[in-house]
Amino acid sequence: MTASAGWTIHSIQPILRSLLALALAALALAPLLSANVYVQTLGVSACLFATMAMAFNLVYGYTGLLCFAQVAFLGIGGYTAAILVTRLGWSFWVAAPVGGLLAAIAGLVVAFSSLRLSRHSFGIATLAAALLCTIVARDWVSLTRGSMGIPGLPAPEIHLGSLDIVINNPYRFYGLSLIFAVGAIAFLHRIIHSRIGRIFVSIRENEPLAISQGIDPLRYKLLSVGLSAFVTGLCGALMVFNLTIVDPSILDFYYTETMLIMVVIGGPGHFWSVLVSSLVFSILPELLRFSTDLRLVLYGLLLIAAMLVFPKGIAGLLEKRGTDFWHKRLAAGRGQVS
Amino acid sequence: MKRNLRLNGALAAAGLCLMTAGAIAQQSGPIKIAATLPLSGGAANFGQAARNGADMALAEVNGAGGVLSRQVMMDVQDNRCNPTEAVKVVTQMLSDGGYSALFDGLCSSVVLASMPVVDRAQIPYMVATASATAISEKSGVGGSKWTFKFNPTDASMAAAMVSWLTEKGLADKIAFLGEDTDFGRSGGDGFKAALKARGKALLSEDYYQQGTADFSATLTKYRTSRPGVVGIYALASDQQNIVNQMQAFGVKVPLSGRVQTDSIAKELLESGFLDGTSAVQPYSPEIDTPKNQAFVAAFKAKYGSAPNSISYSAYESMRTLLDAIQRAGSTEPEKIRTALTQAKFPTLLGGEVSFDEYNLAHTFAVIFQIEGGKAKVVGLSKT
Amino acid sequence: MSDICLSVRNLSKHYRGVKAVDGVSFDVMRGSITGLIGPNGSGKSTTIDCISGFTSADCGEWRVDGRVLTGTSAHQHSAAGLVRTFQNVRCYESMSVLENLRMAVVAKEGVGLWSAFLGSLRASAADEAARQHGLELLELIGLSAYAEAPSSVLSYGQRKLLSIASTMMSKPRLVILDEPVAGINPTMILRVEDAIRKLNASGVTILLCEHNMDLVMRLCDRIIVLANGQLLASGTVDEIQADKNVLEAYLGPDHMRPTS
Amino acid sequence: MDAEFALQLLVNGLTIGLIYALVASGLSLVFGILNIVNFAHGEFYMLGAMLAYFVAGTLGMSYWVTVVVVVLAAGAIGALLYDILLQRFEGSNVERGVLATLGLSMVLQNGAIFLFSTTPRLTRTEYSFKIWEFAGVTLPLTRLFAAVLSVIAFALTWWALQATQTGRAIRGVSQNREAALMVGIDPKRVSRIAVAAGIAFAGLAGAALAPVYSVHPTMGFAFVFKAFAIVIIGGLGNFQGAALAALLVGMVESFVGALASLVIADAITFATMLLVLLMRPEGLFGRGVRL
Repeated sequence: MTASAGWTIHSIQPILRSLLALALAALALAPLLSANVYVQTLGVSACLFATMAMAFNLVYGYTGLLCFAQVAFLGIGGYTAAILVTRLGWSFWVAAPVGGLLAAIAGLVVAFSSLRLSRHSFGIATLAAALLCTIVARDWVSLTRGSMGIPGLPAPEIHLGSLDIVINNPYRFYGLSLIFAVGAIAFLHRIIHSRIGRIFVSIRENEPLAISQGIDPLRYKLLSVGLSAFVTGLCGALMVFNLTIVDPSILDFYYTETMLIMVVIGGPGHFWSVLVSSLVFSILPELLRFSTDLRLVLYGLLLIAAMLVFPKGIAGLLEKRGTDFWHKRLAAGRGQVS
Repeated sequence: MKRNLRLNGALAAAGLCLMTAGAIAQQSGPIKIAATLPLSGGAANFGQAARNGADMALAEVNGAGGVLSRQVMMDVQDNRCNPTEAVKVVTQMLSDGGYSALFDGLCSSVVLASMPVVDRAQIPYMVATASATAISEKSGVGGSKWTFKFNPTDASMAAAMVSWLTEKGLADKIAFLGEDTDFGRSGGDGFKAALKARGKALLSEDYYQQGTADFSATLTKYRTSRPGVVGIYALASDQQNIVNQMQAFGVKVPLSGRVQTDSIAKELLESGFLDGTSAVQPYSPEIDTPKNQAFVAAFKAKYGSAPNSISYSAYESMRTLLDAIQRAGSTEPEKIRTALTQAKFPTLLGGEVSFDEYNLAHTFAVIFQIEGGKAKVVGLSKT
Repeated sequence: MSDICLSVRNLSKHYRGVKAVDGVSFDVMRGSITGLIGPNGSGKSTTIDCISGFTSADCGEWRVDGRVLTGTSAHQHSAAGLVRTFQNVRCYESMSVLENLRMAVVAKEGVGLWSAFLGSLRASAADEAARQHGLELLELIGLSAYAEAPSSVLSYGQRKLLSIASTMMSKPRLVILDEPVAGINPTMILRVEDAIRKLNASGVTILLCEHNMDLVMRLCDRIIVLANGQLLASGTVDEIQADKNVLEAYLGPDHMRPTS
Repeated sequence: MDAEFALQLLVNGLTIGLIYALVASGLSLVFGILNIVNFAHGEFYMLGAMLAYFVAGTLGMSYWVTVVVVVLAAGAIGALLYDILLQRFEGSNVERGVLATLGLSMVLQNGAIFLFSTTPRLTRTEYSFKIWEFAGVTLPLTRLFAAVLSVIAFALTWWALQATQTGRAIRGVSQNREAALMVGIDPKRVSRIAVAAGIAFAGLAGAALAPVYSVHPTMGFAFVFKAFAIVIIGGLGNFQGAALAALLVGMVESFVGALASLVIADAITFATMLLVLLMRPEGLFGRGVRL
């Protein structure tokens, strides 16, 4: 009994899961087998977005905290890694985790300052934190070079004995992103399905009950934000080294909106459906390639529709069918129930 | 999921097909040029201006029989002024193959992020309108041999402006007000550097977030500090706001810098409030050469308004690029690149476009001044 | 150790000048089922919110098995063995019934990041033990058929049963039941009553805050009566039934009318 | 710093603050009554300004007619917004309301960009380019009017909340919905009025500012973030608190903007908000004057 969708599609679930896993594996391999650079670039972006969406899912979907600072974590990770590599000459492999750590620390500070309050304040405070980061990125010119950004980030290199790999083309970067995404998502999967993950859900579902069972909600909320920020910060580091430039547009609110759509439509608090929806939303708009303004209008409409009709996303709809199934099954076999 | 898989396979297959198709198309069919511009988001109106200029150049060349007796087509993709988006679309277009060159990007960060992609794809890249100095520093002998930058750098424009202001004895009390972007920041740095070379300094230096509504604080400051000139680096929208609020607060100080005289409200311009204001732009529709006047007339006929400097840069750089393809005698990237390094293309304003060892063209800085409610060209210098 | 499980001394809580609880002191004997009754607004809810840590008291001291809990936060009360249920019954709707029971002991297992990764073997042993315990409890309260069902399919009364079973999971010292039979039908009341007896039989002390007088009189060893935020009386069921103050102030002229 | 300079900064800060107050208190009104943070509030401010641009600029109506038309239209839109969307999120969890209004904001903002492009427009009225001067302080007439309109709107609302049946009902519902229901108040009707008033405030701000600032589709985006900060500093759902905080932020912007830089003023606003959250979560002005 692990995934919350576990009982949903009860009997055929293992088959569905393995089919899904197969399809995902095939999808992940496609850019490696394809000679097309665009497919590889799209693959990099899909990997990073899927990871970001899953990290956001951890904090919003599982723990119930609507955190608008994800984009700030992305930026902090990206900027920290870029600055450490270009100014201090650190290796990318050290700079990136430090970027993730700094993002996590920032996340803890923001979360600590606002979590003692209502959930409204948390949303607004995280939003303000993201705006503050934009101001810092733009105006602390001596540190971030302001709007000019830090261009010319060097390609990460691997030296292992006789093995020398410079990750300087989309093919190799896709390899790196894929390894990272699989690792990070597996990490998140492990967290979500551990007792910690269950505690996150218990806090989201019923905080007083969780407290009455001895759970310290603040501690676990902070843990959730911190983990999510760490993973998102790593995504940021990878993202800017893939682009070879970091500038304040990494803090574009547009990323927040995209992450939101991926999680909300997929079903907050569900694992596989959000993974699938993050892939769909990072690949489909590219294939359809219609105006970004209209894309955002459509996302907005989708958000409103989702909130009106299926606030728990696609997975929520499936889950409802599962609940109906139980209702029927119990009605058939009951007699003693009031 | 299965469908996605198939889609992806199809994509890959399509990519392969296009590559082969591209190889064949190189002998015949239209010459294709890839372009990215911001067509949505905050900079969309500038993207459109650039697109108009480039389209105009293409229409003229195609009307005269095309290049190498083939028609030229430009595919424009939206980059939203965001480097992530830009890298995706540029990579897509270049990997589809069949393109002979990449054109512009408008925003400097977009161009800087696109340069490595271009170097990998080994295809000539004509940067028409992005202005950051870093682009040419990283081109030619500075790194990317495929990137060519047409319009002057922010630094050189600022230098031209300061040089003119010094001549007129106006350079002693300059207050700088710029938007908080690479455009505004490098303008400010350019002003500071040019003043420093003359042993002078700025009176004050302020930056504001793009889209700031209220400038009363800064303007009130000017009422006290009384600058002789306010150098502004602002986009049309913010500039309009600044100028209107200057009038409203009675701050009557001549402006300078990258003032877009065409976007100042007519009443204000004619009231004489801005008399004494000077501006530097890479271009002016006022410049009285026969070629330029013909261009302005044709542009007005096509789009209903006079070309701005963005449209001009796009137009002229596209003409330069097409000329290079013609001279290369082939759409082979290396040949086009060589032809570009040897370019000597006559410009609308007189003189020729040629690229230096940093692949930077040294075009013109046009100095305007507003007198009697009208903007006039008072200086033209090579950058 | 004495026979007192919970001792409350001089508990006070004011809301904007209104004295919700005003200097209340009482003891709950170990192993007993003690009733906490009083008319609406007498301060029952505030009292249990304070002593379970969900509301901060203005002053007073309370201990469970001699351990002072005053000033500690709610989750620490639970860790110290004082567990409560809620009047508006609560469960984790997205989890199965069995998982709901599982959650009751998760916090006690010491959940660190490392244990999530390194302690997988130990965890699965703990999981299996908890699962067995949970299944036994479901058997006990007659919800075995629902073990794998999402708890959202449970009826209101069944959820009340589940919340009592949850408190049994963690083997607490003291359970505070907040109106466990409010709003459920008579058949279900009997089942809840049965569950409470089983909970008590497993060695848990119970403080029962309840309006249903029949149930209180049937179940409780001792009764504490609050009125207007103050302690009105406390004693055995017989003593309380005979107490004139209680009869007048609380039960009114129609002596011993069951309410719901 | 001489006195004239300081006085001018004070007057500037006051006018900016009053304008912020209009937007922020509209946000506060909607929050107080529905417990929904309206992320689309800034877009209604933008729509108000756009409408003013068309009424005054394209149709050539006078300033005052424009203001009345826009306020009425915004009020009607507010009532519709409540009936069509917001009432479905009353009492549901916080995040649903936030995400639905965020969706609405995305639709309105990007829809406006698509329809009108991002080109900024300047609304010309008969008062444009006119100045009022006293004691060495210069105040553009359009700004003065915006400030005066804000004060009038505030005074009216204050009076309505205190003295009218509906106003008392609004306060009743925002304090205790169930209790209000028991004393025979129809919470739906009251909520509709409150939301209409909140959106009318945003519309009024848009109309009053269209001649002052340039009008473009993303103008609401920047503005509403500041309004959020103001509402937090003032205390969520605290009507007067929002107004006081708005004046405070206006002053900070005016003085810090002139003496240091505009960007630092922005940073101070957001940092203050985070500090207030840390130190005084109920807002600077406490719970005493809650709506």
